[in-house]
This record gives sequence, structure tokens and C-alpha cells, in this order.
Amino acid sequence: MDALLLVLAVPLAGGFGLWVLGERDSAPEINAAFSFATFAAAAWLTEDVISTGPVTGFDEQFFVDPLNVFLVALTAFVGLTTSLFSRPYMRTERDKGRMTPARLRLYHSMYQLFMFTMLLALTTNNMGILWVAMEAATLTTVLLVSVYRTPASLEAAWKYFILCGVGIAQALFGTILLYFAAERVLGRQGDALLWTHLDVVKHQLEPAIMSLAFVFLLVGYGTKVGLVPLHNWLPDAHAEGPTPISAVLSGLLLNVALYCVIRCKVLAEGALDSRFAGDMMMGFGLLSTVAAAFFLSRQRDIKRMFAYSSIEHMGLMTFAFGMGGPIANFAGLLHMTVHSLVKSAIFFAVGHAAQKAGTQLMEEIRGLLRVSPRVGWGLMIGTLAILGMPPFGVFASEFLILTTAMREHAWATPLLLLALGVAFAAIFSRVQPMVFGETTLRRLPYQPALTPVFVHLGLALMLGLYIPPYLAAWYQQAAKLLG
Amino acid sequence: MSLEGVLAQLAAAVAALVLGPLLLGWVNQWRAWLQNRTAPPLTQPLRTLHKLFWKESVMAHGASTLYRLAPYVVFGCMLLASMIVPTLSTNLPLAPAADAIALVGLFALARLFISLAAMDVGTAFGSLGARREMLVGFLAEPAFLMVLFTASLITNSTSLATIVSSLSHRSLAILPSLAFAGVAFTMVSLAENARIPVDNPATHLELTMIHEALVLEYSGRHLALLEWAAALKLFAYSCAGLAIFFPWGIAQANDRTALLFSLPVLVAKLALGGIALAVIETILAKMRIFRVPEFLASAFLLGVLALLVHLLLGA
Amino acid sequence: MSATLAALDGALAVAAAWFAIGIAGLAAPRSVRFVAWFLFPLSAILGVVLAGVALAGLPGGAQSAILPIGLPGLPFHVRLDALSAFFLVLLGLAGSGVSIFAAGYFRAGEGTAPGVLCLQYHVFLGAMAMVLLADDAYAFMVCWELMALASFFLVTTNHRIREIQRAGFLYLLIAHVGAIGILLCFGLLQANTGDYTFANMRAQHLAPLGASAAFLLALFGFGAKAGIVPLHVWLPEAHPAAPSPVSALMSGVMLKTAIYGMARITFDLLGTPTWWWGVVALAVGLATALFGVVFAAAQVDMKRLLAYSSIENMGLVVVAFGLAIVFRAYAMLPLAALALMAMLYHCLNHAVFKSLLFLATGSVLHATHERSLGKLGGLLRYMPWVAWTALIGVIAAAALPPSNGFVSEWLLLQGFLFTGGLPNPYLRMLVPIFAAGVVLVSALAGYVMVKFFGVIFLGRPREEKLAEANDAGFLERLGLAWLASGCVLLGIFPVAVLELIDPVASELLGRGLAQGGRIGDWLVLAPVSAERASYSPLAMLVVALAVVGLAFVLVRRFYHGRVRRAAPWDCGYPLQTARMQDTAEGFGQPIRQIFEPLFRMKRELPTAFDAAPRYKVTIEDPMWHGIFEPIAAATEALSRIVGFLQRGRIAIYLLYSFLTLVAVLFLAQA
Amino acid sequence: MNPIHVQLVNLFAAAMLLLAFAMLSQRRILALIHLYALQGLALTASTVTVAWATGQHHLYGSAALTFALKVVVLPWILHRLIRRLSVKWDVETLINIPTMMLVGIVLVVFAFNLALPISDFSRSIARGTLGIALACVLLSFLMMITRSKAVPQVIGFLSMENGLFFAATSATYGMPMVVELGIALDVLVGMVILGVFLFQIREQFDSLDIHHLEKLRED
Repeated sequence: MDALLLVLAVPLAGGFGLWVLGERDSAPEINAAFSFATFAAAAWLTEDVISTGPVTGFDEQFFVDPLNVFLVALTAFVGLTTSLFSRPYMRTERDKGRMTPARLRLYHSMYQLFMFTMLLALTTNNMGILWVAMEAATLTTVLLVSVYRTPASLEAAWKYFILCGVGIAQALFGTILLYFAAERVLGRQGDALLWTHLDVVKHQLEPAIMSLAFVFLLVGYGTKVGLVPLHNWLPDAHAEGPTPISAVLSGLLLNVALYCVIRCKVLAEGALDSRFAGDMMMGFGLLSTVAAAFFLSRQRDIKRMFAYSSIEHMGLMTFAFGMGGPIANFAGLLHMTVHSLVKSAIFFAVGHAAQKAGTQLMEEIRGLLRVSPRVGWGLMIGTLAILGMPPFGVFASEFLILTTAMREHAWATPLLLLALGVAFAAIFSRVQPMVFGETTLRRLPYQPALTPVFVHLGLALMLGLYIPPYLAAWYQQAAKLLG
Repeated sequence: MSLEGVLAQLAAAVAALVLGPLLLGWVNQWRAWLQNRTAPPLTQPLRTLHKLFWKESVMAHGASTLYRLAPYVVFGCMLLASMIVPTLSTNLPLAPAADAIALVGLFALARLFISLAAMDVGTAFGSLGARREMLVGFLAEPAFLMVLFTASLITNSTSLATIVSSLSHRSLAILPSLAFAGVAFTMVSLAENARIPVDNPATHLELTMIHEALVLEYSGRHLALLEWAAALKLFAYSCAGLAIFFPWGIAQANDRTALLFSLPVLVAKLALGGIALAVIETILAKMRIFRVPEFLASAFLLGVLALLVHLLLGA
Repeated sequence: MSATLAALDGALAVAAAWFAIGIAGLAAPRSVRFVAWFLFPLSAILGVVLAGVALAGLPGGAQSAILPIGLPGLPFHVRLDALSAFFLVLLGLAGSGVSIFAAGYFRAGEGTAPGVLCLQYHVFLGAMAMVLLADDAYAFMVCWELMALASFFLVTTNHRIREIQRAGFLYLLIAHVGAIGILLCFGLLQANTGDYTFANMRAQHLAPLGASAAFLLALFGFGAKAGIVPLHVWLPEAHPAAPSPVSALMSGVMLKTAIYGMARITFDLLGTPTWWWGVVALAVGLATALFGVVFAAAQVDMKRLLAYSSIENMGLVVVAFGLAIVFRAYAMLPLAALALMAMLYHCLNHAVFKSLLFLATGSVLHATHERSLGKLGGLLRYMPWVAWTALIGVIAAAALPPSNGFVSEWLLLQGFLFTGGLPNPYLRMLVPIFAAGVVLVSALAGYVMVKFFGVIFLGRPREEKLAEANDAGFLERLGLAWLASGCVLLGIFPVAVLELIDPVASELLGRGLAQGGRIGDWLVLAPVSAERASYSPLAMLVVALAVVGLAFVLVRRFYHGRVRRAAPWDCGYPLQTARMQDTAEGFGQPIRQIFEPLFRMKRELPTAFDAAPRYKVTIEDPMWHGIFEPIAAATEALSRIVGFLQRGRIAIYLLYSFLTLVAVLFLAQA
Repeated sequence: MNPIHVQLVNLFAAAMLLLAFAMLSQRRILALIHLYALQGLALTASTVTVAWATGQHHLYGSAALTFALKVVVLPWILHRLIRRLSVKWDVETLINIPTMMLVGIVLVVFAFNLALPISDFSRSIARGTLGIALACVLLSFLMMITRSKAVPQVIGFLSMENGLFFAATSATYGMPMVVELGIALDVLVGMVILGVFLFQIREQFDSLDIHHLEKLRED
């Protein structure tokens, strides 16, 4: 309860605080401190939920169940590590003159607000608030994407804004329809949009309306998940924004969007006695995975490439949740976790690498191992991990997804494997020469913060070999909750 | 292993050591006669060996231990081979030690060593000869093995003793498979023993020679051993051929009387075989080295054909 | 049983210890002394221990355990039975030799820091051990890919060279593709039970179609690792790229894990095979063997030559594998056991002699910094240790008696000779052809080995600098000697060895090779019966040595031992330089001529009026152009098509999402 | 309830649809803004009618909100924008007007088909208008697709918002207040950010033609 309050209050306060304080030399540390406070609160909240089970609060406007509590923890954690990473990164950017004090002020406060919106979206019980939070998440990041004010960044931000705005608008229509369906059952009072209530009565919801609603919600939130062919904003936004933002977009925002989709899916599945919702998600997931794999092999900009890889993995998760069932859901949740850990770690490493090279063009980044082995190893290992090489967790989840697919939708397995193979060839053939070989890079003024990278990779490694029982139990509850 | 077994084994060894060079002499004599030349005496090869042993051996500066070792190894292999092949009797203690495949293996081992030794000095012709020898080898070996396989499929065994004894027991009938095998075997043994049409034992023309190129640097006792080994090889091949295609007269296990007769029979058979060889060498012309692969390939295919014919006709 | 239990624990302990050593290497990443004089010898000892433990575990029944790691639903299952024990022995024996050599081999300043190298090397060893122990799909895949990963990093140790990067990428890519095949195979094997333990897969009985598909997938997946044509392209790139001990380990041991996988799936998990699987394996294997040996004969880089020779040997192993399948399919168990034994024995032999040869090339490389055969020669004088041990390896690789290579070839040919009893007439026709092919291959192997040894160690040095070459150091000699002795012992005591590994056959086929516990008597190897076939290397060796010794003594006794040194005669040609020796290309020429269709050759012939005439010939692998480049092109084309989705116009993007919405709405209506 | 109200609501709904079509075909940017304001007005009117007819008092609130936001504030902001950015040019469309009309009609039919089965479930007096709301959304979507300048796209975006609100009031009597406030806040902030954007774009490309924004692509 108090923990929940803290989880939401701290980043909000941070956002405004950092704006009021304005840009000062210690701003990155303050930012990190707020993030740490958030993380501590999230840990407390998690601890509560583990000990006392699901919590609801503020007359049920908020609730935390096994499904979202681990996402809250994950979000707070990655938020913390990202803030740590962004300290030296942003200082270097400032010295390069790409970040003015004004922009840094914007960056720091928006960073906190962004965390707030995501945590809000995760913890709210009200589908309407959920929508509001998602829209707000877009608004807080859109200015960060264009923060460099380069033509490319402006273009990226514009597309991000318009496409996601339109998408979100559709989600709103879906929400309206949902409410329309709900109020016939729950009556006109305000709690007709509360997920917990909807979940109880989902079987009575009118199928005709719900199918329509789900379509709008899927297409709407799916735009933010980056499902092909709604993905077009994603590579641009990731490539042009500052790297910490790419890291949190890829590692967290996509997760949150997918979280919205699966929340809606649960209701739709309940209302419709067909597999319509699941099949839709499987279709989108498969399409995204395959298309992204082929996109990958044409990339020259490293952040863009990993953005496409995010699309691929999001597709994989969507496919998994679409299949449903305890194992697939478990795998999807596991994949969510390891993907955001590994992908953000990769973006950290990429950020430092790109700063050393002064460019994001891959053919101009060479021989990282020579100039700074730790960045090099970080990037190499991270890449191998994201490509599904054992013993990292990504392999574990992909193994589960693939094996489940073999059982239930054998036809899809070869496609998925094809996509994974192509992605492997595409990404690895580009990353390897960046890490290996002779170098043209130079040292950086600030010691790169690589602890986050290796912490993330370490966790991913652990999840591949050994999933702690409470975590496993947690995933299983969440998976059951998703049906 | 019985005492007489050991005796027979020793007898076979001695017979090989003596008869090998004599066979060579015999063939040379006939070639001379067929070519209207006055022939050297039958024992000429033995005398040559004796002479070579007395000569000191001149060795190239670079020559290594391997070079000095090779002649002994080759000689050993050949003698062992001719002890394995049933010449006089099938009751040989060594028979179980090595079967047809091992026999081929022995020849190959000898070839490996002689080729390496030829390369050791590092002269142009040495390595050239080594290459050609191996070329001949890798084509002839499988062909020879195919021949042996045909026999062993007929007799359901790869042990030479068993092959011979069971072949000699069957009634006299031309097996088509054996006919094919016979042709293949003839071609192979011509090639393996450096006879015309593959190689000319009498030539020292640089660009054509094979065997001579291998032993080009050798002299004295080492050369003697190598020549003797060559004679033994010819002997072993002939005996193998005779044992497979004309197995009659080889003494079976514990058959003393046959053991007495087996030597004259063997000599007679060798004499005939030698004449045949001489005739072949007289009427054929040596072929270009580039044609050799085709020659041996056809021998190989004939061997395979023999195998198939046997499986097809069951005979 | 207790013995096996101990064996399993021991094997796990050794694997764990290897991982631990690897970690320990990171403690002092830059100190060569610590790594070379402490860690690597330690791991060598561990290798011996592993071999001993596994050997003890071989006869006992299977013993399994469950480790506390892995997925919640699917923890690591481990199991040690005769098959895995055999391959563990192989790993231990070869691994120890390589490790002790490596201790003397790795120097500072060559690519990766020694500590990191140590980590990768030992993770590689440990992963291989775990692959052999794994008893469920997840554990297997994890260890399998870990193995590939570790070896990839080892291959790219010297990653500043572009070719090595390319080799590494190619290697990892094909390994990954293979892994995908294996994963699919497991997916079929568990037959929709969702239980991925091998135990469950054993229990399942697949429909013929599914079983065949699973077999083919396994052949594909493991073939990619074993270097089966046309998936072999990575092998001749990766082996030369890697440091020699690593090449030795990859070629000697890692390739065998692929064979282990095939045997495990075909005989253990799939149950009774179908006869045509065997034919497929025979055909593929023979093609691989022939391809490998022919290309080996044409190589001019000593490590590439050995790599291709490895392809050849794996081909032979697969041939034996196929033969075993055929016999098993027709329930001709004794012969199946014979073929299986031939396969296992050849795996063991190849592990020993190929590691030996690769290590020898390593020493040569260190002594001369030269890999191209055209620049070597005459090293027998300067590095006798390496040369003589290599000679043993060469004899073994050429499959000549009394070496170990001959034993396995002998067993294989014996297997071929008893196919008369096969019920299927076509097979009766077919099999002799395969036999002929195998014989041809092994004869060619002799050719290749003469080229290898002769050009490197014999003749006169083709470069002046070779005269400064020094022999290998103590630890390297130790490793070489260890493996060489392995070649000799395995060659001379086949009966004992076969009786040791016979339990594998009785486990997989239900019937061992030994009748009444013996395979021939202690001296004579007679797998089927003394009348049919017998072979006694020891007797042969003794007699041959006696003859040689006798000849030597008699010649000295009756004649003399005088020797005079002089310039080589060479038909009296006055001017003789080292350059006039036959070159590696020259040695390859007859093969190139005979097997011309197999090659993709580019010749540059000088004209008659050339001032400085040069003859240049480059040969390439047709598979590369025939198969892999088209695939790459297809992917490229597809990605170009997909790229059109992202044309940059926001209006188009909006249109996409609009159309998507409309389409999905339609679907919702329907 | 009183049929008059139903007719009124339907009238306003028709007006909204008409305005949507008008925007689709409108070339002049100022006129676009006026049309947008009018649409907001129609929306307010229908909301008020519904509130009046059904006595859902919180709807008055949302109507007030709508009026403030969509009739006053946003058009005003837009006016200032284009005055500051001095963009008064004609807006050429990507496909010609008649075709767009045709497509629009098809969309309307499609929207009605979609809405028909579910609008029967509504207890709202404005149930018939759900289809119109959906049509408005789709039409403004179409408008966004076919406009090649930044400002018209923004307007299209906003009119889509109108359609959504109309759906909210017509299908159900408006969303819960907290949600409506949130939505309104988002729209407002979004509008501000858009303004900032347009300035940034302008100073980068000294034009608001989004043809400049086509650099990021796969080639």
C-alpha cells in the first residue's frame, strides 16, 4: 500500500524535482538516486506481494498481482541501471556539445516522468487510466527522441508521435467499446473499467462488442509493441534518440505495451469462446518475427539493427502469449525478463562503442576489444545472448516457446527457426568485426559504466541455468493468471 | 602351432628368399630368348645381390636415419608377405596373424617407406618417383583388394589359408567372377611389380621410370636389400595369384606327403607363370605415365565387376 | 552399480573441475607461467582421471542423476551409460594429451590473453564432457551450444586476421544451423508428450514417417558438426584458423561428439532403425570421405590438408555407422556389432592420431612460422621428436598395419565382406560398391599422408630460415609422445581394447561382439570366427622386427657396414637446388587430373614468351559456390523485398496501420 | 424518452459526419481549423443534448471540457501557430478529392456495417450514432493519410479525437470522469508538444512539408 504509493510518488517527485532544480553538475547523480529510491520501493512492494499476495489500493484503482509485480520490479531495476549508465554517457554527450544544459534538464526530468508513466500503466487497475498512462509515456519520450534536434531525430520523433498517437487513439476507441460492453454488466458506476471486476465478469461480456474492442486495442497497443506492419516508428525512434532512451524504450516500454495487450487478451479470451484473440496475436507475432529477421540483414546503423531485433523478440513474445497455456505464457514472461535485461545491456555497450567511434555506422566501428576489452566483451556476449545462445536465459525461453510451438502449431516452428537463423547470420556477421580486429577508436574522457552491462548479462546467464524457485513460482502464478 | 607348422613356415621363407630372385632370372632369360638375345644365367639376380652386398654404400649428405632404415623395413615387409601367402602349405602358424587385407596392408606399408625414403634425399627424381609410386599404389591397392574380396566372398573368408584350402577343394570349373578377377589381378601385379606396360624394370630413362627413380640414390647393401625385396614382392604376388587361381598342389594341414610334392608343383607353376609374364612383357609396349591411371582404374573396375558378378550369379 | 555411480560422480566432478580451472585462469589473465605450468598440466591430469573413471564405468549398467540446475520443469538430467562412457574415455585420453601439449604451446602476446584462453579452452572441455553426459534435450542443447561457443572463441583467438574472423563466423553459423536441426529432431522425438527427457524419448515409438524425419534431422544437425558434405565448408576454414591444440581438440574430440549424437539418437532413442537410413548414411559418408581425401591431396596448407583429412575420416565413420544401421535393421546383430565396433574404434583412432598430427603441425608452426607446404621441408633433421612421432601418426592415418588406423579399417572391411546374408538383393549389390569406395579412400589416404610427411619433414629445406628451426619443448614432446604411444598401443592390442568397449555394442544392440566373453584369443583378433578372418598385429610386428633385425645382423655379420657420404647423384644432374624438389602442388597434380570434375580450378599457365614464367593453380570448393552462395543471395533478395515496408513516408506508414485495422476488423466480422 | 432528443442527437451526429467529409475535401488550412472548431461545437451540442435528455450530470462537465478544449483552446493554439509559422498556403492532397470522397463513402458503409450489430446492445438514446462516430474516426484517419503537410495531419489527428469522444458519449454516456480528465490532459499536452515540434521542424527545414521527413528508410 505505502510501498505502492512510494513506487508511484518517487519518480513523479523526481520528475518535477529535477525540473525545478534545473541542470546542475550533480543532476545525473540525483537522477540515479531517485531511480534507486524507486527501485527500493519496488523491491518493498514486491516483498509485500510475495508475503501477502495481491494488493489493491485507492479504492481499487490500483492493484498488484504476480503478473505485474515482477514487471514493476524489472522496470524499476532496469530504470536504475540505465540511470547509472547514463551518468558517464550524458556527460560525454555534454562535452561533445550535443547536449546543452537545457536539454539535459529536460532529459533528466522526463526520464523520471517516463518511469512514472510506465509504473502507473503497470500498477493501475483502470483500463482508462492504463490508456492515459500509455499516451503519457509516448508524450514523455517523444521530446527525448528529438532531443538532439538533428533533422533525423526530428523526423524520427515526428513519426513516433504521429504513428503512436494514432495507434493509441485506436486503443482509446477499443477502451470505449470495452467500457460499452462492461457497463451493460457492471452498470454505470466508475468501476466498470476496473480490470479486476472485468476479469470476474469477463464471461458475460458481449462477444460481438468484445471482438471489435479487442481488435482496436490490439492494433492500438500493438503499434506501441512494434508489431509488423505497425512497427515503422520503432527503428527510427530507437536509432535517433539518446542511447539510454533507446535502452528503456526497447527494454521497458515495449514490455509495458505488450502487458496492456495481454491484459486485454485475457478479457477478450474470456468473452469470446473462440481462439480469435490468441490467433490474432500469433499471426502478428509470427509476421513480426519473420519480417524483422529479414529487415536485420540490411542494417548499417547499429542501434537501428538492435531496434529491429527488439521487434523480432517482441514478435516472439506476442506469439508465445498468443499460444497461451502455462508453458507458453511462462516462456513469454521469461522472455520478457531476459530480453529487457539483455537488450538494455546491449544498448549500454553500444552506446559506449558509438561514443568511442563517434558514429553509429557499423562499418566504422572496429576492434572494440583492442581499445576497451570490457565494452567489446559486453557487446559480444550480449549479442550472443540475444541471439539465443546458451547458456543465457534467452535460449531457455526460446527453447520453451519453440518446443510448445512444435506441440501445438507445428507449422509455425520452421518459420520461427528460419527467422532465428537469419537473424543470427545478420546480426552476428555485423557485430563480430566490430568487436574483433584492428581498431580505429579512441579513449573516452569518462570511465564507461559497465557494471550495469555485466550485472544484466550475469542475471540473464543465471536465468538460463537456474531460475530461483520463488521467481519460477511467481512466473507460474502469472502464467496461470493469463490462462 | 605344431613343429611341422614351424618347419613349413621356415621352408616357405627360405623358398621365397631363394625362388624370388630365381623367378626374376627366369623371366629375364625368357624375355631375352623371346627377343632373340642371349640370355643371362638363371642365377644372375643372386649374383648381383651378392655383388651389391660387397660394395660399400654411398649415401647422399642429407640422408637421414629413415633413409637407412627403409631398405630393412621394406625387405622385412616383403619377406613377411611372402611368408603369409600359402606357397607350400596352408598349415602356417603365421596364417591367422594376417589375412588378405593385412597382406595388402603390408605391401602398402612397404610402399609408404620406400616412397618416404625416396623423398628423403630431396632430389628431383626421388620425389618424382615417390609421387608416381604412390599414384600407382592408390589405384592398384583397391584393385588387388577387390580381387581378394572376390575370392573371400566365394570362400566366405579373408584368411588366405582358408581361401586356398576351400578353393582347392572345389571341382575344376571356371568361375566367371574368378575370370574377371584373374584379369584384374594380372593387370595389378604388372603395375605393382613395375613391369611393362606400366614400368620398364630395365630402363633408367628419367622421365619414364618409377621403381628405378625410387631407388635411384641407393647403392651397396641397401640397394641389394631393395632389389631382393622387389624379387620377393614379385614372388609373393605370383604365389598369391597361383594360390587363388590355381590352388591345386598346395599341401593342406597335416598332410606330409603333399608337403613333399608341393615344392616341385610350386616351382612348375612359377616357371609357367614366369614364361607367361615374359610373353606379356614382350608383346606389350610400355605406356605413357599419364595412361597408367586409366589402366589401373580399369583393373579396379574389373575387380568390382568380379565382385558384382559373383553376387549376381552366386558363382 | 556402485562403480557406475562413482563413475558418474567422477565424470561430473572432472567436468566441474574443468570449469573451475577455467575460472581460475581469469585470476591471472596475463601470467603465462601460472596458466602453462599449473593449470594446463592439471587439466591434463584431470583428463587421465576422466578416462580412468569412465573406463571403470563402461561395463556397469547405466546410472543417472538429476542436477539442481536447468529449467523449473526440466532440470538437467545426466546419465552415464556405456556409449557416453566410451566417448568420455576418448575425450579424456585425447584431451589430456592435447592439454599437456598446450601447456607448452601457448605463448604470451599471441591473440587472446592466456587467462581468457584458459577459460575458453576449459569451458570447451567441460562442455564436451557435459554433452556426453546430458540426458535431456535442454541440457544437451545448452552444453552443445556452449561447446560451439567456446570453440568459436578459441578459433578466433587471433582475431585480427580477416580470414580468421570469417572462418569463425562461418563456423558458428553452421554450428547454429545444425543446432536448429537437432532441436527440431528432439521436437519430433518427444512425440507431443512435452517431456524432453531422453528417458521419455526412449519410451516413445514414433510412426515410420516421424522416425525417418527425426533420423534425417539428426543426420543433418550432427552432420553439420561432423563436417558431412555439403555442410563441411566451415571445417577447412576453422581448423587452420585455430591454434593447433584447439584444432587438435576440435578435430580429435569435438567431431566425435557429433558421432555420439548420431549413435545416441539412432540406436538408443529411435529404437530399431529402417534399412534405407543406413543406405543414406553410407552414401553420404562415402561421398564425404572421397571428397575429403581428394581435396586433402590437393591442399598446399598443412593444416587445411589435415582438416580435409578429418572430413575424410568422419566420412568413414559415418559409413561404418550406416553399415551398422543396415545390419541392425535386418536384425543381423553380430554384424551390426562388428560395424558399430569399427565405427567406435575408428573414432578412437582418429581422435588419437589426428590430434597427434595437428599438434605436430603446431610445433612446426611455432618453429618455422610457416603453414604453407611449399615453404617447408627437411625438418626431420631439425625437429626429430616431432618428425618421428608424426611418422607414427602418419602411418596410423594411412591405415597401415600395425598401427591403430589399420585395425578399424580392417574391422570395417570385414563388416562389408559379410553382407552376402542380407535379405535385400539391391543392398547385396550396393554394399560391395561402398566397400570398393572405402578401399579407394583409404588408399588415397596413404597418398595424402606421404605428401604430408614427405613435404614437411623430408627432402631439403625449401627455405634457408628452416635451418634455425628448433625441436619442440619438453611439455610438447610429452603430449606428442602420449598420443603416439596411444596410436601404437591401440594398434597392437586390438583384442583387449575391443573387449573393453564391447559393452557399448551390447547396450545399443542387445548383443556384443564377443562370443563367450572373448573376441579371438588374447593375441589374435577374430571378431566372427578364426576361419573367416583373423588378424594379429602383435605377431606380425614381432616377426617383422625379427626379420628386420636378423637381416640387419646378418648383413653386418657376413658383409660390412661401410658407408660413404657424397652429393646425391640424381642421374648426374649437375645443378641441384631445394627448389627442384617436387612441390605440394606437384604432389597434388595427379589427383587434380584424375578427379578433375570434383574441383573448381583456376589455372594460370605462363605463355612461351614469359620473361618470368609462373605456373599458378588455385582450387576451390564447388559446394561453396553451388549451395551456400545461392542461399545467401536468396536471403539478400528476400530482405530487399521486406525492406520496401520501410520507405520513410509517414503517409504510407499510416496507410499500413489503417489497412491493418480494416483487415483485422474484417477478420473479426468473419 | 423524448423522440425530439433522439432526432437532435442524430442531427448533430449527421453534422459531425458532414464536417468530417468537409475536412477531407477542404484545401485551405484556415478553413480546416474552422471546420475543426465547428466539429467540436457539434460534439459539444450532442453531448449537452444527451446530458439534458438523460440527466447524466457529469456529461455537462465533459461537455464543458470539450467546448473549452476543442472549440476554444485548440483552434486558438492552431491559429497562433499558423500565424507564427505564417503558413496559409493551400493544402494539396496526395490523391485527388473525388477519389478520396469515394473512399470515404466506402468507409462510411463499412463503419455502419461494423457498428450495426453492436449498437443494438446500447441502452443509450444515441445508439444509432455509434456507426457515425466510427465513420468519423476512419475519415479523419484517411485525412491524415492523404495530407502531406504537418498541420493538416495534426488537425486530422485532433478530429479523430473528436470522433472518439463522440463515440464515448453516444455509445455509453461518457467515460468515467477521471478517465475523461486524463484524456483531456493528454490531448492538451500533446497539442503543446506538437506546437513545440512544429517550431522545431520549421527551424530545421524552414517548411512544414513532411516530404522532408522521409530520410529514415531502408534502402
